[in-house]
Amino acid sequence: QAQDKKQLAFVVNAASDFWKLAEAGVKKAQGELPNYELQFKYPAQGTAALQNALMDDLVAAGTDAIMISSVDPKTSVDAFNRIAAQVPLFTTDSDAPDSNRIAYLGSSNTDAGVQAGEIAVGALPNGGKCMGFVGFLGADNAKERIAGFKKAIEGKGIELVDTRGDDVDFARARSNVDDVLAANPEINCMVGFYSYNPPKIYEALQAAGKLGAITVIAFDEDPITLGAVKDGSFAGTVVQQPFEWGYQGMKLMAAYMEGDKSGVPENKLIIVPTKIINKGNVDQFEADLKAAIGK
Amino acid sequence: MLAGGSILKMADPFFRLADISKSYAGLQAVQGVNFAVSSGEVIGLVGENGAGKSTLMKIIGGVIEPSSGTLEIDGVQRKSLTVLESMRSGIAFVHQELNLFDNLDVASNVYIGREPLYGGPFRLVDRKKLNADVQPLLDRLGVDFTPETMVSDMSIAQRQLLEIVKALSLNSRLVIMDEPTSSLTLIETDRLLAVVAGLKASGVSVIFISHRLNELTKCADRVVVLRDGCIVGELAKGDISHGAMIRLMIGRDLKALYVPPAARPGEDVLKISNVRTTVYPTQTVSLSVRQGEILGLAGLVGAGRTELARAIFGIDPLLSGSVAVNGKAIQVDDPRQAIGHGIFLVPEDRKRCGLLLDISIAENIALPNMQACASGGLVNDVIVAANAERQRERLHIRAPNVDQEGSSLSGGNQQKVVLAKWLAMNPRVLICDEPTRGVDVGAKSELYEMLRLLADSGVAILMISSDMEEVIGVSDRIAVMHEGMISGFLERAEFSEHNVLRLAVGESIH
Amino acid sequence: MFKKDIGLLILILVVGTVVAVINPLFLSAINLGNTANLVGLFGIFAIGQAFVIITGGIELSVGSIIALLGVLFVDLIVGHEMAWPLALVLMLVLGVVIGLIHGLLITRMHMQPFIVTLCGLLIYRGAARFYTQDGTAGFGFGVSLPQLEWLTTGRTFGVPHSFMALIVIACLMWVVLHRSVFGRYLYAVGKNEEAARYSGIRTNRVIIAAYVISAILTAISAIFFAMYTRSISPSSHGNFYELYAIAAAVLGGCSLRGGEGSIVGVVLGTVLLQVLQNLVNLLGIPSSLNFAVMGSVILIGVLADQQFAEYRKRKSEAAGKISTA
Amino acid sequence: MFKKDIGLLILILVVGTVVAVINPLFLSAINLGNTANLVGLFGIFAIGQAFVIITGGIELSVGSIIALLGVLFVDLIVGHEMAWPLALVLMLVLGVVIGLIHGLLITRMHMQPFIVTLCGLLIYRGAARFYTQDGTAGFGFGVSLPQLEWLTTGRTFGVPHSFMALIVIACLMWVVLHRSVFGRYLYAVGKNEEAARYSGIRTNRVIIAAYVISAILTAISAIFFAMYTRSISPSSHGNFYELYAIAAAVLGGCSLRGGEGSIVGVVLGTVLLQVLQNLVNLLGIPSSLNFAVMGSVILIGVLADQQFAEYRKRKSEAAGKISTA
Ligand SMILES: Nc1ncnc2c1ncn2[C@@H]1O[C@H](COP(=O)(O)OP(=O)(O)OP(=O)(O)O)[C@@H](O)[C@H]1O
Ligand SMILES: Nc1ncnc2c1ncn2[C@@H]1O[C@H](COP(=O)(O)OP(=O)(O)OP(=O)(O)O)[C@@H](O)[C@H]1O
Ligand SMILES: [Mg+2]
Ligand SMILES: [Mg+2]
Repeated sequence: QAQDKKQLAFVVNAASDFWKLAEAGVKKAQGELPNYELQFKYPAQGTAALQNALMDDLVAAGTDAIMISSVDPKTSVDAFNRIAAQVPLFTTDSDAPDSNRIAYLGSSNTDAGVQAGEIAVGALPNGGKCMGFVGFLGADNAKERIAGFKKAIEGKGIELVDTRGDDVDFARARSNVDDVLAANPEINCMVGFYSYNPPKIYEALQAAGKLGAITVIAFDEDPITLGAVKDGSFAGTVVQQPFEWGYQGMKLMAAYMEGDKSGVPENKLIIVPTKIINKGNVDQFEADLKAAIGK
Repeated sequence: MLAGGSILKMADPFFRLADISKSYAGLQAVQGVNFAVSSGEVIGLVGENGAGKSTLMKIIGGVIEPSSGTLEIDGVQRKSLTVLESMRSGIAFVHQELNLFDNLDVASNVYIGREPLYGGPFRLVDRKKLNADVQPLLDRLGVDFTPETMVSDMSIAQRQLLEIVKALSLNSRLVIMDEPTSSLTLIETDRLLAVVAGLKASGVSVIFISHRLNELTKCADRVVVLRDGCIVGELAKGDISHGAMIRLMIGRDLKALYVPPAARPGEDVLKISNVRTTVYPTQTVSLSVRQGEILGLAGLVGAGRTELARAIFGIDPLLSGSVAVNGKAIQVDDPRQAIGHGIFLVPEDRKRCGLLLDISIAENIALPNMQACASGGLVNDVIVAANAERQRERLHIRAPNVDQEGSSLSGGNQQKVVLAKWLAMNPRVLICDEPTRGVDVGAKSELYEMLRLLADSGVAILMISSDMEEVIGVSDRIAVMHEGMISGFLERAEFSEHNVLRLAVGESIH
Repeated sequence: MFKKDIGLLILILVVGTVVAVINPLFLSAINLGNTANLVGLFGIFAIGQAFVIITGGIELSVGSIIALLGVLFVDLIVGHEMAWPLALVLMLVLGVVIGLIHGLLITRMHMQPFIVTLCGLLIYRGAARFYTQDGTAGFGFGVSLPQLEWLTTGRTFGVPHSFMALIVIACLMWVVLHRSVFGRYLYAVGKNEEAARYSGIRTNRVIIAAYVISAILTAISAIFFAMYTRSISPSSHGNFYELYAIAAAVLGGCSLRGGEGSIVGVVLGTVLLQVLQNLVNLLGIPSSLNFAVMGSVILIGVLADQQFAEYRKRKSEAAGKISTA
Repeated sequence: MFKKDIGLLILILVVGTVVAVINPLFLSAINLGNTANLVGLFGIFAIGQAFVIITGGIELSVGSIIALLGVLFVDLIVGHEMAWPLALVLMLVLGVVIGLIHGLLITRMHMQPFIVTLCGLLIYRGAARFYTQDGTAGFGFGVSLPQLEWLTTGRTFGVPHSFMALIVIACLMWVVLHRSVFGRYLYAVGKNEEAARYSGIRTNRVIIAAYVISAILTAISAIFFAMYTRSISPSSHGNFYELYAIAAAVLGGCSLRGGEGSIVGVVLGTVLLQVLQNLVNLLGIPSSLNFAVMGSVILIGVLADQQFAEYRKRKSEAAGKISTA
């Protein structure tokens, strides 16, 4: 009987808490779309090959439309086109503008990077030296965020000295921060580009007794990050709205399946803006978040 | 009769060793050996365990390099040989320790390194020709396996025969046989001796190493005796006798090889009733061994003796039947339990089961009894070494010290180490499977003495042996097995080669 | 050997049937084609791994070689505009060189295979990441190499060419392993290197040859993978593939102690792993359970095979018992 | 054994000196403390791995066990508000159970260790991911367990407690392996299981015990890791740690064929791996080269050690010859 309903799939790039919010959005959409079966798919590992194989399997299993957060959109164009030839394909989180995808729904990583840079400029009026921390140095979202950040701090006396990668190994993420604290005493600012980086920075600083002594700029809304913003240990964080991606994305796909193509704008980009969260608006944000997940 | 090689008027030697020596760290295994081989002669090579026989042969076979000296083949002098050069010069080698690939079949093992090929660039093996080439060799030795038999399914005796087949297949000028008969029974041995005679007749030379001296009296044209790495003498055909060989080997006469029992045997200690094992699931075996008695267990290769011993010791499962010690039925699912009841086994394949080749003699001896060398679960190495030292002296194990690794010992000395680990623990029942396989006469007499002393002190001994002389000489009573069942018991008065053989092939003696 | 292969085949058929009953799409041409393609990609280097394992060695650098050669291949064609046949030959030559280095370090320098290839795993991965500065190497949009694409990712009568390549390679390697002199030597060396030397086999050459064969097959795989993914993120491309390869070989009857294994077994091992991967996606099992399902099926399958073999043995023994009575 | 350890120590000292000369901060108390902490975390389960390797086995599920137990531990404390000592004991019990299962499957069911623990790797990882629905398990902001934190991530006189734990465990395990009856049995079983059995050693029990010890030590590690990262993403936590453990053991002189290895060696192997990891960050080497540096140093180090050992041997043989003449 499962086959009677139309099946929509949301495929993400890796398993992380960040996507829990999108999943919550998809759940909410499911409540409003009784004629659809919505799936939320994590790949076994975050590689393009596995993602593409997963999409092939989904299509083979009868999925009717897919929304994907690609690990590597730029060079997965052919794979996307192969899928897009069979079912409507949407991208989220990171875009592949050259492919035959119907539309992109998500935030702009470059804009998010710029917003992070603005936090730094505000918090470091006398300039400073920053160290970045990220999962995959080569990934597009990392590169765009870093580029945006650099653009915003240019000429403001602030420098991004280096960025350290950890391959999403939390122990390495932590020891990278420890090592920088030991080896680079000149650093007075740290940027955590992936959602789990800021909590690791927080814990390392806490262990070293340097909370507050170093300016930290964060991305995303890990509970520890929000807590640190609240108590002033972090200068601020740039958040995306994955809940909206999941919710709006599913509604968009369902509408599209029913022939309503008005949701897709001319430029095929649906940007859900990112927000700066600082001490001033963190409580409000947290309350909204809780309401959205329904906890 | 000492030295001076020109006793025999033979064809000119084609192979000669000049002043060959080999030393291992701190040990002179072979020392200044001069040795020549002419075509068509059978040379017996004897010496105590560790005298250097295998080492010398390995030098000829190209397995090890001599420390000094030269080898001369057909007038060409060399410092050393490689295995391939040795083979190409027409030398075939039956190694003392088996060197077979048990993941391959018989035919592949025989022709490994020289497979017959289909023409063409791919070097594909011509399996039909391979099997066809091997079959006549198997027939010649009258063995009970086929070219397709997997080596992993073969018993140790069968494997030894396979090694011989391998050497025969080389069509060489010189065949070296390093203790080829150590696990063969009389029938296979006779067949082998016939093959040796055939080789000799066709102009092939044979170097034959054995600790069963009467084989040499039967087949050798001359006997070369090694002691401590040196040639200490040579016996011409007419002079070859037990006494002469022993005198040269150990430098003195041996008192009687076999020691008579001091007391009459007592009650049954080990009693097995209606036991069935996995190799012969259709046959049952019942026998008992009395206190102070040595019960010899004879039979042909594959008669099921090893299997029986393994089952009693808890290695293999008993399909049915019972084992009792001192009248009490016991459960043996594991060697540990057997040991707990005082049943010890000296296994047939010492290299695989008897000892750990790369740990020290001392630890090997201590292994089954480690608790006794420990306090509070911690091992006291001083006690381990002291116990081992005591056993080394008692059994005259030839090793500089007990820290030596098992692999550096000669075969006979390894056997003594296996025995030593049980003697350190006071056995009630001792099962010895081919206890003197590869052991020299001197050591043999010591081992026999040891077994007799043990028996006299009340131990019940079950001695499995394929050496006819030994079975008749040592046993108080003989049981003979044939295809998985006991075909008869012999009391001392009935002991004779003839009787044992009749029972072994399944005939009755009456 | 043969019996083991049968057991594996039965396991694959059982799993396949169960999946097909639950979701008939499993047997659709498109799904079978996709699975066959992946079997081809993974099978080629798994066969290489088997050669090494039969000698008693291990090759841990498979995944890293696939990443490094993939990156180089793509970059030579896209960045340096090299003709693809030349780039392909160059990759195979590089494969030979890598295999030679591993073989020589292991035989001449007497290093443990585990250490040598673990260092390979680290070094090649590092080299690949450094070469692209941790970026992604890929054929951009619109880059088209029709012949190469047809050759590697094309299909004929619906059969992916990668799968055909596997079949051809498997047949070739079957002859080499099971029918040629070299194959014999391989088994002999794996079982007992010393005895092999006593038999006049040049064991070092045999071992080196095994590593070279493995590296060449891995290089071929690397090109197929590069063309399949079309983009290579050097930090993750090919991660864990050595485990896949070893698992396929061991499932297929290779023993890590050397001297055992068959080509048919390795191919079946690869098929099983891919079918398991496929069924998770096809049955809509939460992808978090992906690994757990795979592990459980392998465990139960091997266990059942083992128990069945023992049951057969006991039964034949019991038959012996009855004939006594 | 002893000589091997010395070689490794020299390698560590050489690498350490070079790094310290280039960047003196290497020897700063804070950096040494950080490195010691990581040595502690990784060393504990590496010792467990060594026990298994000495019996001739292998334990591939280390990383997954660390992920699964970590997730459970955090969730029991945070989600189910269990007292941490109880949760800790529960994890150790779970470790024992896992080790028992592995040991029993290997000895009673006669399965290959590689297969059993590979399935473990897959199943435990899957279980961890399923348990959290692929989410992250973590101590939220402000959650504080002062005693547990002091115990696991605290420092005394600048020495991290994880390192102290390693020292205590290493001493204990040194006695077990090198001085106890059980240790002798372990080596005997690893060298020749059959001969050990003929000597009355209950080989099955010894092997099971090795897997249980390994799993308990891994469970202890898992708790230290959970407290160190404070949040666990079950899909990536502990990935590749089995390779680390095996590499540390093999570097430290264990042979994968069994029967060889020492505790001191394994600890030194862990130290080397962590120093290599540390030097990349400290010397500002691009992190993409991380792996390559690690691989190269290990390769060169082992090679040098080997060549030096052979040189010594040749020299002593030459001396022997002269004394003969
Ligand atoms: N690899 C080795 N390292 C050290 N010593 C060795 C080695 N191989 C043999 N030896 C020693 O060399 C001597 C000669 O050994 P060899 O094996 O030649 O004796 P053998 O005469 O064949 O004895 P057996 O009759 O027991 O077979 C022995 O003392 C032995 O311990
Ligand atoms: N036909 C056969 N097929 C396979 N293996 C056999 C066969 N016959 C005998 N064996 C082997 O021989 C053993 C049974 O004979 P066993 O070794 O117990 O006899 P034995 O009297 O001790 O003779 P041996 O002198 O060979 O030790 C089995 O363990 C088995 O490995
Ligand atoms: Mg000898
Ligand atoms: Mg026997």
